[in-house]
Amino acid sequence: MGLKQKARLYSPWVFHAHCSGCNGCGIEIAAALNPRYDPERIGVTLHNNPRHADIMLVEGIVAKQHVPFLKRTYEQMPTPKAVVAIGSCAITGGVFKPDDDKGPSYTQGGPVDRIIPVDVYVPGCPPKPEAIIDGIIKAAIILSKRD
Amino acid sequence: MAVYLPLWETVIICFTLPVAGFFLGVLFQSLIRKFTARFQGRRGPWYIVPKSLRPVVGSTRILQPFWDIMKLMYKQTLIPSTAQRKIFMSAPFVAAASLIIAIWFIPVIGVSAFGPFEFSLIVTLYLMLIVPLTIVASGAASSSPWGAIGSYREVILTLAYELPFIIGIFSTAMLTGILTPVYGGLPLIPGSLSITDIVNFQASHSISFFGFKIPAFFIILNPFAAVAILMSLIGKLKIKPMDIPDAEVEVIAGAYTEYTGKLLGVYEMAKIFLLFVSLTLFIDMYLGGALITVDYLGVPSFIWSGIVFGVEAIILILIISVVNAANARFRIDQAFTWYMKIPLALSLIGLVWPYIMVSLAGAGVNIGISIV
Amino acid sequence: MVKGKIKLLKEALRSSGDIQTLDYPSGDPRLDYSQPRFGSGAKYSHICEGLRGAPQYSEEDCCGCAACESVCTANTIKTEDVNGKRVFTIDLGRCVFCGRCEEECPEDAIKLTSKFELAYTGPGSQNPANVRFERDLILCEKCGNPVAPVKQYKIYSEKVLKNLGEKWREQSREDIEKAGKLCRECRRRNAYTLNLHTRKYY
Amino acid sequence: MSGSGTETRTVEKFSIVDEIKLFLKEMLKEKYIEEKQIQNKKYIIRTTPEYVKPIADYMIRRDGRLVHLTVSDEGVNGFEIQYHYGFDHLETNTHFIIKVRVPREKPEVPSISPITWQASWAEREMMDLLGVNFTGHPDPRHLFLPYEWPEEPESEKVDGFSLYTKRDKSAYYIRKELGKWVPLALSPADAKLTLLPIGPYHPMFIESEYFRVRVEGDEIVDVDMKTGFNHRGVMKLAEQRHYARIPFLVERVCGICSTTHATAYCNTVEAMLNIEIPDRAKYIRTIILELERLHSHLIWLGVAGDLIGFKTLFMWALRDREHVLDLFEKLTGNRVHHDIVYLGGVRKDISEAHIPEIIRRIEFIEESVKKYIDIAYDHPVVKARTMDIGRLTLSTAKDAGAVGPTARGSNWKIDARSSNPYAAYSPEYTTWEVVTDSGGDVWSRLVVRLKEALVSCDIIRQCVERMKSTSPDIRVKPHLPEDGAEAVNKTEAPRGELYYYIKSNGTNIPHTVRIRTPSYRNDAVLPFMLRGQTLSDAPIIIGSIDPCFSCTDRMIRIEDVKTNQVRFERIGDLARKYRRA
Repeated sequence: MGLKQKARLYSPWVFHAHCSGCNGCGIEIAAALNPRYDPERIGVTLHNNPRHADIMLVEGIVAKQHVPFLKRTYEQMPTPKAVVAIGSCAITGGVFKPDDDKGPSYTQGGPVDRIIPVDVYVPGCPPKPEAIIDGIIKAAIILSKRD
Repeated sequence: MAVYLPLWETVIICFTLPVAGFFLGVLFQSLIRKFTARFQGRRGPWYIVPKSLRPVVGSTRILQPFWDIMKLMYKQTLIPSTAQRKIFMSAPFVAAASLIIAIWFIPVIGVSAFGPFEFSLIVTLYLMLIVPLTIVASGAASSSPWGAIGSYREVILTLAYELPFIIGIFSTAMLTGILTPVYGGLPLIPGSLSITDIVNFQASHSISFFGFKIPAFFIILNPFAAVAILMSLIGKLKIKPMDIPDAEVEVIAGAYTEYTGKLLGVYEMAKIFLLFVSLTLFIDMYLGGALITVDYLGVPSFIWSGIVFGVEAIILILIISVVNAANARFRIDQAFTWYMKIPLALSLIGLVWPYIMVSLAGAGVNIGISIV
Repeated sequence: MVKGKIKLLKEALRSSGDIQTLDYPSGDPRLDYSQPRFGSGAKYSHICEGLRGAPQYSEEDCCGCAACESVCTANTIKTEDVNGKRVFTIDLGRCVFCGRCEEECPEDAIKLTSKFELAYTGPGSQNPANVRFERDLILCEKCGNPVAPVKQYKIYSEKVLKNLGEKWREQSREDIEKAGKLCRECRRRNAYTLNLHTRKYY
Repeated sequence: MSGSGTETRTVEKFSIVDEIKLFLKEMLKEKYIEEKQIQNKKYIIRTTPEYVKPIADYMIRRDGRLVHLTVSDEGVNGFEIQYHYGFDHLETNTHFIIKVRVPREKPEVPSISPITWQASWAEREMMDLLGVNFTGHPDPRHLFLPYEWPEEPESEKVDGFSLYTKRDKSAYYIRKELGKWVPLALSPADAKLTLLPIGPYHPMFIESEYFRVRVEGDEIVDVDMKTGFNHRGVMKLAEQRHYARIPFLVERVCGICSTTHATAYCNTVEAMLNIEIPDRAKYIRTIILELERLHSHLIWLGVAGDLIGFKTLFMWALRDREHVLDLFEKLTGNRVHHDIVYLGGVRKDISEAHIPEIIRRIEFIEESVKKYIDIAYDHPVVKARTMDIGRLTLSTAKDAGAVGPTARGSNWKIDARSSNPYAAYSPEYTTWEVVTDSGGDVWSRLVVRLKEALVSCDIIRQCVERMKSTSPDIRVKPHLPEDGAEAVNKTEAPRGELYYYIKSNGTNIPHTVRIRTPSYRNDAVLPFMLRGQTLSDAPIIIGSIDPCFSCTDRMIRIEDVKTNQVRFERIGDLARKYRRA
């Protein structure tokens, strides 16, 4: 492993993008930072600025009003970057997807991978903090292999 | 008179000292993170990673800030189209360069390139002041509203802490001048403005404190100034109650908001140099510069000096970490008021304290302290 | 003024000695949970019993009744009757882990396990753990519409027969066999041919 | 008017219900079309649109709260506008719904916003959603729809944002203080004030919301909120799913007060069906609800600590909160969405074996909350950052309709748990006191929340104790509600009063579900707290109401948002504009 890959693997900075979720995943991301899990052990720190981040954690169904903001936030991240979709809503729309299955609901602009490329999916409603850390590590491994 | 090292030694020191300083600074930064994490009840950067995880996350994270910087160096650098390109791009390099030059003037365990220069203290202070100036410039040049607010706060904070800082430093520097001709008919001559002289003064004198012989650390001779300087350093290093200019929840990242990749990496490097310079300056000014001239137990003196330097630095880092962990953030106006109240008062007391001490001694009052 | 400061520092000191950080992702996830200790070196399990994690499906037990589909909160479980088969598709990406399917399943074919590390990497949002399986359907003799899954028919006809008295069992068996091959509409039309039609006794 | 419920109940023989009904009968005369008692002391009165204003005037003078204002599309019958007035802070359970019908072709109704601020947001929302025209509304801008919708010509924009909608080009008004609407200082001529866009992504909040703050130097001159980023269409979805599936849907309105939503929903349906749930289920619900309040207040403490830069407090609060989450995981199976409250009771019993653990952990949490109170009381920086900041006086709180700890921090004794008892909160089950504080600033809200956490611990302990002697039933079977049945219910979420209204149409799918979340109210109060404060204090002031934007935003229905055509200006572009100016 070269210095480049090592550095990327060792210091993934994450950015949390709340995209019309119910907050459940958001507080689990906050909980993943708490002393019980403490991802700073492995170099993961939360940064509130997409320009400083390597990995974006996206939660929620991404309402239509949110789509341009999410796109722009993603564009603001310098390469290499990775995206982790957290929770059922971000992956498919989850409980907010209408029954008839003829596509997303009238308000839903996502799932996330329809808007921006997603690297890791973390199912759960919400996923446990461990699962989120697991997802971040997987994303960091993907990130380290990028050019 | 200033005595310089031979040219080739100076050149070698000029190259090695910043590198050593960088890695020491990384270590200090990592320690601050670790200590703060421990006070918060978590583990902080993993110093010994469990075996099963080593293939994925490596074996240690002692040098976590180093990895952060390396990662930033390998990242794309975005420059906002609205930014004033030249200032925006040069500011971090100016900050890092000025601090590297500052390292040349500050003796680390007695070793320095241009330490004996007669006005090295003034040069160092000036170089340290350049850092906030570059931050202000880059915040203004980045064309982000948050950067602008960050700059504005940086200006006010710099104004607030710089006054007690400079008064404190010079009141301490005067000590060498005042105390050299000990007792009796004291002329108010200024002391030396060379950091090496200050270090040497502390190393070559000792205090007799009610019969005990202890080194003549200026922290004992002028504790008020020392505390004021420490408080100012907290502002300079943006430790907790004073991390106002780049408070994440208020102004995203302040002046750094628009910085990415390599430029941010250089700023992070500058931060680490600043930490190293500040701690070394404090140790030089108040803790005898960790300079030991005697080979105790047959071990060379420079090893002893290194050990003492490490211990002193760790104590300072511990203090900083406790302050960092135990405080909330001030509002900028509250911070200004606070600096104008407590540290300024302390530094002003520090300014007159040596005179009081010396006049007391001159008047024949036994204060229990005498310089030997 | 000082009291709070001392408390703060005391708490900071206590916290620094009482690190509760788990060694996740290494270390044993199933540590003893029964005794939460607040002393130094205490570790907590991050799996509690009763955690609603990834659902596990047993294709063998499933009788194909689709009760789970009708109660599923997020439409995770879907069925479709095509070509004489009932196709179950379970899209775990939609699951909200409420456990209603587990509650309603008559054959206990769905269980929520305590598995929670479900993160997967792409490509695509298709979860590799998604399940798709088929149950054979009985088709109506007359019109060819699906009647019920073979297994459900078998299990429930036996259950019904078991609960009936001796007197009616044989007659009912015949009826069930006859009716079981017909769809709902055709069954209604042929109701009078059954042995146990109520009208016959008026 | 005193805020104490018990006092009024004993002194007045002539109850508020009779008094109001008498007055309305006298005033409306033949327009008093229909009177229907839906639950004990809860009435629906139908009238005609021209009486909306006098009724509102009387109700507000009578010290009533406008709990909610909503509209439902009744097909050929037109739009039905409902004004929900609550008097439960004066007398338990008292509640009035005034209904008026307007034709679909010309939906016009006089606005009551000039009478009470509480109606302003709701009326703007209805204007956005169904196009009901509220005549005389002082501030008819879009609330949930983008301001630029429909698209405006470039020349009429200020700083890239159009400030006026097509609906009303004339200057609009904002309410600066009690009883006074003044023109907004925000005319194109005043555009030199710095405009700071905060959000939708901003570290200040976990969720996304968009604030536009006008600052002069460091002082906030005016605040404008743009909601609608978290719209998920919950109410619409709820009107498409059958009753048994909705509890899990409404739990996901909010991740922090999930059980409260499910409880409110189940309570409403149970009230509609007139069924009484078993005592054990009541206790279990209360335990889960109070644990939820505990974890919500602890995370609030942490986030508030983070907002004023006290990272250590954040870490400690979240660390201790893990104990509550462990309990949740053990008792219900999930840390956040508990999915335990269900129609007719609860889904899972709390066994004897869990009780010692509950008590042990509750004791631990109580101890640490006490510790945090001590730390906060003596911390100079915390005090400096919270005291005298974001002041909300009692009169403004009443006028603007604050709920929950925000109102209680301004010494308004309003708590749905005591004024509208549900689960095991009534005195025959548990005894407890409503916590209030008189300061009205951020500090008071902090104190109220911390003390409430202690009360929660106490309630849990009582429930656990009394649960032992109940029968083991935890659920009764619900049936289908009859056609036209209606019910309302209030529960006290950690953020304040949560309000549900459900109407049945006889099928297994509800006809109308209306949710009014606490943050919907408290967010509208925010501008009153923010004006005149410094920008550095904005995070903690916004944080002090414990905003939950995902709750607030589920209200809207964007019928046709051509999102891709809506243009939002970038931070960088804005900055360029300033530089030119």
